[in-house]
Amino acid sequence: MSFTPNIVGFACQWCTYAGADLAGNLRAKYPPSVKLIKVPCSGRVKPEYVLEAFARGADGVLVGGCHFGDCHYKDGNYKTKNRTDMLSQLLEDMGFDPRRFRQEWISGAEGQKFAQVITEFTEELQELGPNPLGGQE
Amino acid sequence: MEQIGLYLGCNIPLKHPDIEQSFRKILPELGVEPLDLEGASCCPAWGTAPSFDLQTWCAISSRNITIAEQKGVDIMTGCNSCFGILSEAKHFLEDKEMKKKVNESLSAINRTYQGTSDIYHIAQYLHSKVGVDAIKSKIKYSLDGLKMATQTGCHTLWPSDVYKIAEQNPYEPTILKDLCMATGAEVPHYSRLAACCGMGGMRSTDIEKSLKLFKEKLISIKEETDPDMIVTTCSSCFMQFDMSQLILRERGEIDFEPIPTFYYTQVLALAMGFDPSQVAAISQIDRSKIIAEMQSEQRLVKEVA
Amino acid sequence: MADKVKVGFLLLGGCAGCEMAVVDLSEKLVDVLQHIEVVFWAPTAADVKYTDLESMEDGFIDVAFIDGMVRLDEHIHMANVMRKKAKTVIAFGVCAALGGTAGMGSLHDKNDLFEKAFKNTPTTDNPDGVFPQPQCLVDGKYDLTLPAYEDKVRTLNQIIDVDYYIGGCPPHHDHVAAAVTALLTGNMPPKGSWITNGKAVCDVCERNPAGKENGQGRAMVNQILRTIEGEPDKEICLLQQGYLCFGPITQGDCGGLCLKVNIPCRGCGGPIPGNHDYGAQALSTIGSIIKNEEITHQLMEKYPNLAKFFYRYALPSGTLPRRM
Amino acid sequence: MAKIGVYVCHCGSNIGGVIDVSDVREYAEGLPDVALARQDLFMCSDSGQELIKQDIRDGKVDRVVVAACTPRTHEPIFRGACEKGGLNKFLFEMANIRDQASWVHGQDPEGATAKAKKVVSSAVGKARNLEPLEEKYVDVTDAAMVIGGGIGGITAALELARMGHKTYLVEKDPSIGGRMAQLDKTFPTNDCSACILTPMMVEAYSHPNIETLCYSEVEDVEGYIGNFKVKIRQKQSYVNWDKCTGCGACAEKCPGKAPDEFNEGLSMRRAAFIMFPQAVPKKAVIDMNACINCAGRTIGSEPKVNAKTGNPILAPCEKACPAEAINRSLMLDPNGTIKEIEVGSIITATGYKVMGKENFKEMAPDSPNVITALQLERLISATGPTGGKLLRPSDHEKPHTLTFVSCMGSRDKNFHTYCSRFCCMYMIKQARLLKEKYPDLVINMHFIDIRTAGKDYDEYYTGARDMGINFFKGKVGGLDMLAGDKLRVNAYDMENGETIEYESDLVILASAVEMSDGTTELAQKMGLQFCGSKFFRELHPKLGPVETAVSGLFLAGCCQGPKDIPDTVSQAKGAAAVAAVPLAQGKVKIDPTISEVVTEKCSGCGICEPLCPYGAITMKKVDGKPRAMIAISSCKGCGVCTSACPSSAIQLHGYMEEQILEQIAALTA
Amino acid sequence: MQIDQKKIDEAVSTIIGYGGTHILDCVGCGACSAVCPGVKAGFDVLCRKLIRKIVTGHLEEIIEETSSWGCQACNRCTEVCPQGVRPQEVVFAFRRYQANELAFSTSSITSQMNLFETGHAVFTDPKANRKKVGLPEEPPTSAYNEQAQKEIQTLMNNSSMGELGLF
Repeated sequence: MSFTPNIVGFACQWCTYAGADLAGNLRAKYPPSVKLIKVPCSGRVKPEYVLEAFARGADGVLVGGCHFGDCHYKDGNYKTKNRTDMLSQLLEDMGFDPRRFRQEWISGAEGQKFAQVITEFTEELQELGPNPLGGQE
Repeated sequence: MEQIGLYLGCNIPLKHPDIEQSFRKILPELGVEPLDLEGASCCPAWGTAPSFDLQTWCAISSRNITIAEQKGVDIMTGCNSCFGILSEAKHFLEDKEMKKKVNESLSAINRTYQGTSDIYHIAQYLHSKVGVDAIKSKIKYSLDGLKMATQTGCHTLWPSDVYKIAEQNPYEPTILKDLCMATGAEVPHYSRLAACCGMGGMRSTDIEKSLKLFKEKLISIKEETDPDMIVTTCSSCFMQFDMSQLILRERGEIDFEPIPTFYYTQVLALAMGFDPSQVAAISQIDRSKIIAEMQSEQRLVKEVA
Repeated sequence: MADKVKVGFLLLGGCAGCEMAVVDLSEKLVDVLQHIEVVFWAPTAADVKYTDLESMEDGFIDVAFIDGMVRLDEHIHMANVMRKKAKTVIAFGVCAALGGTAGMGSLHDKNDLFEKAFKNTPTTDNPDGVFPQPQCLVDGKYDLTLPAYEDKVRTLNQIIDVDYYIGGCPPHHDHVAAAVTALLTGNMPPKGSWITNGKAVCDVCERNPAGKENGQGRAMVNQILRTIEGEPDKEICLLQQGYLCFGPITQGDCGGLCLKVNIPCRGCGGPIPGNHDYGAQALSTIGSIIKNEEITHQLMEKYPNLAKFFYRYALPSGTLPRRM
Repeated sequence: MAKIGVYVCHCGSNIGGVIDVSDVREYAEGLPDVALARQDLFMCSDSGQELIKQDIRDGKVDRVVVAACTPRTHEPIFRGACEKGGLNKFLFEMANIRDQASWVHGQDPEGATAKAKKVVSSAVGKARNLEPLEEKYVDVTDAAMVIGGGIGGITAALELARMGHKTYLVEKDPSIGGRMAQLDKTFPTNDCSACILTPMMVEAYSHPNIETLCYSEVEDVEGYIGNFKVKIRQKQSYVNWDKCTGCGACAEKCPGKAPDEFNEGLSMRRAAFIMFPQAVPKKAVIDMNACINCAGRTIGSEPKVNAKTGNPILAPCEKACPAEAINRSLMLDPNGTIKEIEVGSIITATGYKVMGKENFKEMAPDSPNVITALQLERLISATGPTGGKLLRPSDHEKPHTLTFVSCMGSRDKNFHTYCSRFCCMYMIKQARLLKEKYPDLVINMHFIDIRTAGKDYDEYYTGARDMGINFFKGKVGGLDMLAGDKLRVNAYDMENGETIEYESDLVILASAVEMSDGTTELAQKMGLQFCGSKFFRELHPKLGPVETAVSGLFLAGCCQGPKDIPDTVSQAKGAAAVAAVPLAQGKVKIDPTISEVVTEKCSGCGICEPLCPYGAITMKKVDGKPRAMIAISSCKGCGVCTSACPSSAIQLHGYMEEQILEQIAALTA
Repeated sequence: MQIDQKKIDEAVSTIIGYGGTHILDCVGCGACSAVCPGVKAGFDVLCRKLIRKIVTGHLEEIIEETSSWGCQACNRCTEVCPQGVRPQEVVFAFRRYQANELAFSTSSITSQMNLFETGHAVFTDPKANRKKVGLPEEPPTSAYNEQAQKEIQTLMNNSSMGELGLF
C-alpha cells in the first residue's frame, strides 16, 4: 500500500452517516482513510467546504447523501446533486483532478456499500497519489 | 448493405460447410453483407482454454474480436458455443483488470482489444436486425403446413445477463419459433423445449449419459408434436440430432424413424429457393424426401408483380 | 482639518478604469481636493521612475489606492514599495481585490498566452514569432529590460498586507465618493474589511421578485439562457428568466447599474462580506435555485468552463486556485 | 476561552481492543482549548456520566466532547449528563470512534488510532465553536391518523380510540379489512380469518372516537409532530354513500366487468360492486374504468326519454338502487373531494402486496395452473370464486397433485434478499387445510429450509408431516408446461443429492412480500425513508421498531417489514402506545438545531424562499425592504437554505459555518 | 466427515483464484442442481454438490472426479441461482484446478494440440466437403493462415497453459 489517503467525508445524518454506523455494526472492513463530518443533510454541504478541504491538502472528499426519493427533507439531495455535478466540472475546469471528489448516495441500510465505496475510493486515491496541494501553506 | 463480421468457428466451416454456404446465400438476399474475419480461430471451445485458464480464454477470444474491431464491424456467429464463449469473454473483459492483463498478452501479437464490437448470434441478428417481415418477403417456397420442432440450444439463452440480445423468457424461447413461422411452418410447443440435447462436453465425456438426456428430449418432441423436421440454430445441437437419432434407432431404443434435422438457415435457404446440394448437402439422416417436399412446385409462392 | 491627507494612486496590471472612476467624481472631486493632496499617481497620471516612490520616506503617504492585479514582477516590487510608504493601503477595484477578469489567465500556461497574444490571433502579423523578452540588446548597445511575466495572476493581498477592499470593475463613482468620505471622516470599518454597504445587488434592484406585492415571490430557475439568446423582459428578474444574474451573490454598491440596461450582473462588485470564496458561493446559490438536474446540465453545456463562469472576476482569490 | 473536556471511552474492548485509548486521550489533552482529557471503560455507564457531571460542577469544563460510539444512539444520553451537570446540553459534541473506527478498522490498529485522533480533534474543533441553544415547546392537536385499514391499522386505531383520542382511519379501498379479509384461515390455530376479523372491523367503524375514511388516500402531509395538517382525497365512488344500504342490487344489474381484486383476479366483478360480502362499511362503488355507461348515461348527462312512456331511460344501476343512491345525472368530480384534517401523530400501516408470478420466468408463468399463494387462499375460501372448492383454474377440475414452491423472489438477489418471513407458515397452513379436506391429495412442498420460529409454529409444521404431506429441502429450479395443463416440476432433493422430476396439476408459488403500491409516493409526502429492502425504515432496528426518523410518525405491520398477524397486532398496539404519547402530553419540544436568519445580514434576494421543502421561509418587509424569516415550528434544520444564502445571513444552529470549517481544518491538519 | 478449517480455506481460495469468485455466497438451496442437465444425466458432483465438497474442504479428494467435464457450461444454474453464485464459474474453476494439476482425461489433450497447431479445437480436413457445396476449399479461418497460427501460438506459449507442456 503506497499511502493512506486522507479523505474528508461529509455525511448526511440520516443516510450515509447511518450507513457508516451500520458498516460498524456489520464489522465491515475498510481502510481508515475517511473521517466523517456529520451534517443534517447533504444539502448543508457548501461547495466551498469541499474546496477548502482540498486547499488544505485533503487527498479526497466525499459527499454522502440519501438516495433520490429517500431524502429526509424531501429534496435536499437533489439540490446537492445540482451543486456537486457543477462542482466536479468546476474542479476539472480549474485543473484539479475531479476524481478526488466523489458524490455517493448511501442509505442507512447500506453498510456494506459504505465500506465498499470507501475501499474503492481509497484505492483510486492511492493510484492518483497525494493531493498535489498537500503540505502547502 | 449492412456489414457484419461472419465468425465461423470450427464445426461449421470444417464439418458442415453447407451451413456456412446457407449463410452466404441468404444474407446478401436479406440485405446483409457478411465480411470474412480472416485468420479467426476457435472461440476457444469450452474444453480448451476456458478449462485451463480464464485469462488465456479471454486472450484468445479477444484476439478473434479484434479482427472484427479492425474492420469496424460487429460479430455474427452461427455456433452457439462460439456465441456463448465470445459473449462471456466480453463480459469478463468489462473488468478493467482483466482487460489490462489481456491487452498485455495481446501486445505480443500487436493487437489491442477495445470492446467496440458486439456479438450476435445469427438467429438474433435475423430476428432483430433483418426482421421477420423481411424474411417473409423473400420466401419462394412456402413451408405452410409443415410442422417443425425447434431447438434453440443453451448458449444463446443463459446466462441472459451477458448477452447483447436476450429472449424475453429464456425458458420459453420464441426467436427461433418466430423465424420458423416466417417460412409458413407450424411450430408447436413441447414440454422439453428448453432442455439440453446432451452434446458438447457431456457427449465426449460419457456418451451414454449424453444419449440418455438426448433420448428424453427426442421423445418429448416426437410424442408431443410428431414434427416433419427438427430445426435448430445451434450447430452442436444439429450434430447431436443428426448423429444420435441413428444410434438410438440402431440400438432399438426408439421405435420411430429419425426425424430430419436442419440448421435454421438451411431451411430458410431452401425456402428461398437455393440449391439443396449447396445449402443442405451434408447429413447422416437422409433428408432428400423432406427437401423435395419443401421445394415442391405447389409450394411456390406466386410472385407479386 | 489641519493637514491635507496625502493620497497615492498606483496602477498594477489593470486598465486604469478604476482611476477613471476617481476622475468621474467630477465636481465631488473638487470638494474632496480641499482635503487631500495627491502625492503619487502613476503610471496613469504622471510619468515617474521607481526611485520616485522608493525615495519617499516610509509612511509618507496616508492612503494608497492600488488598482489592478498582480501579473508582473514589477507589480510585486511596486506593491511592496507602496506598502512601506503608505500608512493605509486600499485594494481599489476588483482586480486588486480579487484578481479581476485577467485572473482567468491563471487557468492557462503563460507560454500559451504569449503564443495567443503575440502570434496566433488573426490580427497579429508576427511571422518571425518574436515574443517580448525580459532582456534585450537594442542596436547592440542598449541593454533594455522588461518586467518578467509571473506564472499566474495574484491578488494584492497575496503580495502585501491590505487594509481595505473596494469592489467593482470599475467601482461606481458614488461608491468611491462614499468611501473617500468615510476615509476622511475616519468612519471606517475594521481593518481587513470591504468598504461596502454589505448588501447584494438584489437589495437595490427593482426587479427583485422577493417580497413583491404581487405575491409571486422568487421561483426556481427552469431554463438557462445566455445573453445572446432572445431579449430579456425588462421588468422581470433576469435570473428568474434564465439569464444567470449574479446579483444575489454580489455587493450592490454599484446600484445595480447593469440590470438597469438589461444586462445580468456578472459579479464585479465582489462577494458579500462573510463569503470567503466568490465562485464557490455563486455555484452554491445558482446550483440551489436551479429547478432540476436537467437544467443544471443545460447550464453546464451552455457555459463550458465553469471556472471562468463562476470566477469571472475572482479566480485568483478562490479557495483552491490561490493554492494552485 | 473555552474549557473543553474530552472523555475517551473504551467501550469495554469494543474500542479499547483496537484503538490505543490512552494515546488518544493524551493527544486530546494537547489540543488547543482542551482543559482536561479523561478515559473510562464505559462512558455511558453511571460512573462515566458522573465524571462529566462532576467536571462541569467543579467548573473545570464548559464544553464536553465524548469520543465513543455513534451520536445517533448516545448523543441524547450524554447531552442529558451535561444538562444534569448544569451545562447547556448543546455544548456537547461526540466523536464516533467505535462504529466508524474500531469496529471497521480492526485490521489496522495504528491506522484506527490515528483516525480516532483526527476525529477527536474534529469534534474538539466543533466544540470550541458551539453555542448554547434553547428548546421551545408547541401545543399538540389531540387527534391521530392511521393510514391503512388492515388488521394493523384497525388494531392501532382501536387502541388509540380506547385511550380517548380522536382517530382518523384512512383506507384506500372501499372497505377496511385489508389482506386478512382475503384469507381463509389463520395459522397456527386455523381460526377462520373472517370470524375473528369482522367483529374488529365493525367495532372500529362504529367506535365514537374513530372516523373511518374509506376509499380515501393521503394527498399531502404538512407540519410536524403535534401539528400535522393532512389533506385526504376521498375518491369518487359515484354512489351516494349516505344513502347506500349495501344491498348489492346495483352490482346484480351491472353488465360492466373487471377482474376482481379481492379474488386476486381469479374471477370477475361488476363495474358497480361491493368489495366483498363482509365489507365494512358495506357500500357500493362504481369503477368508471369498467363502466360501460349503459343507456348512454355518462356521468353528468341528462337521461334520454322513452318516446312511448315519456319516462327517462336510466342506467341499470340507478334503476336497480332502491335507496336512490346512484344518480348519474349529477356531475360528480372524478377527482373526488379533499378533506383536511389536523392530527398530532400519524401511524402508517399500509401493509403489503405479493409479487406476481410473471416475475418468475422459469416458473411457466403462462400456465393458468401456476398461482400465487394468495390466489390459493381465495381458491379455498368459502367467499372465493369457487365457493371454497379446490378447482384448478384451467379447467375447473379437482387437482390431484399439488406443489408448493417457497422463496419465490425472497432470499433472491435478483429480487429481494430478505426472507418474507410468513410464507413457510402459510404454505404449511394451506397444505394442512387441503389435506384435511381432501386426504387423497398428493401435496409436495419444496423449501430452501423451513422457517417456523414462533409460538406453536414448529409443532404446526411437524404435525403437517404426520398428516402425510411431503416435504423436500431444495429449491425448485423450474416448471415445464405439459399437455393437459399439467406442469412438470424440476426440483432437487438436498438430502438425497438427487434431482426430482414429476408432474403436478397445480403449482403454488409463495411469492415475496413487497410494499403496497403507492407507498413510495406516500413516503415522499411524509418525508419517510426506505431501507435497502424497500420497506419503511424504523428509527432503530432494535430500540425504535415502531418510530421513524420523522418524529410523530409511527409504523405498524408489514409496511415496516414482512410479519404475520400476531406480530402485526403486537406492533400496532405498540405504535398506538407511542403515538399517544404526544397526544397525552399535550405539548412537544421543538429541536433548536434549526435555521435562523440574521436579519441585518439579509439582502432580501429571496433565493432561500423557494428552496425550503416545508415552506418555512417567508419574505417580510423590514424598513421597507424584503427580509427572510424562518418559522421555527416548520423548519426541520436541513440547512439547504444556509448553503444557498449568498449573504451568509442564514445560520443553521448546531451546524454553523465556523463549526464545519474548524472540523475541516482539524481533519486536514 | 472431518472439518479441517485449513483445508476449507485452501479449497475456497483455490477455487476463487481459478475464477469461482462467488462460491461463498452459496446458501445451498439446490436450484442449480435442479436445472442442471449434467446432474440430470448422472454427473452428480456438479453445482450444489461440488460447491458443498469445496466449502467443506474436500477439494483434493475429488480431484479425479469426472463430473466437472460433463458440465455443458449451459449456465442454467447461473440463471436460476438466487444468490449470484454463478455455479458454472465454480465448476469451471474446479476444472481449471484439475487441469493445472494434470488431473483430466488424456483424450482432451488432442483438442489443446489442435488449437495450438491450427487454431481449431476440432480439426478435420474440410476440403472435399467444401468443394462439394461450392465453397473455396480453404476456409478464411486460422486453419490455413500461418500468421494467425503464429499469433495463437504466441498467446498460448505466453500463457499459464503453456507451462503445462501439453503442446
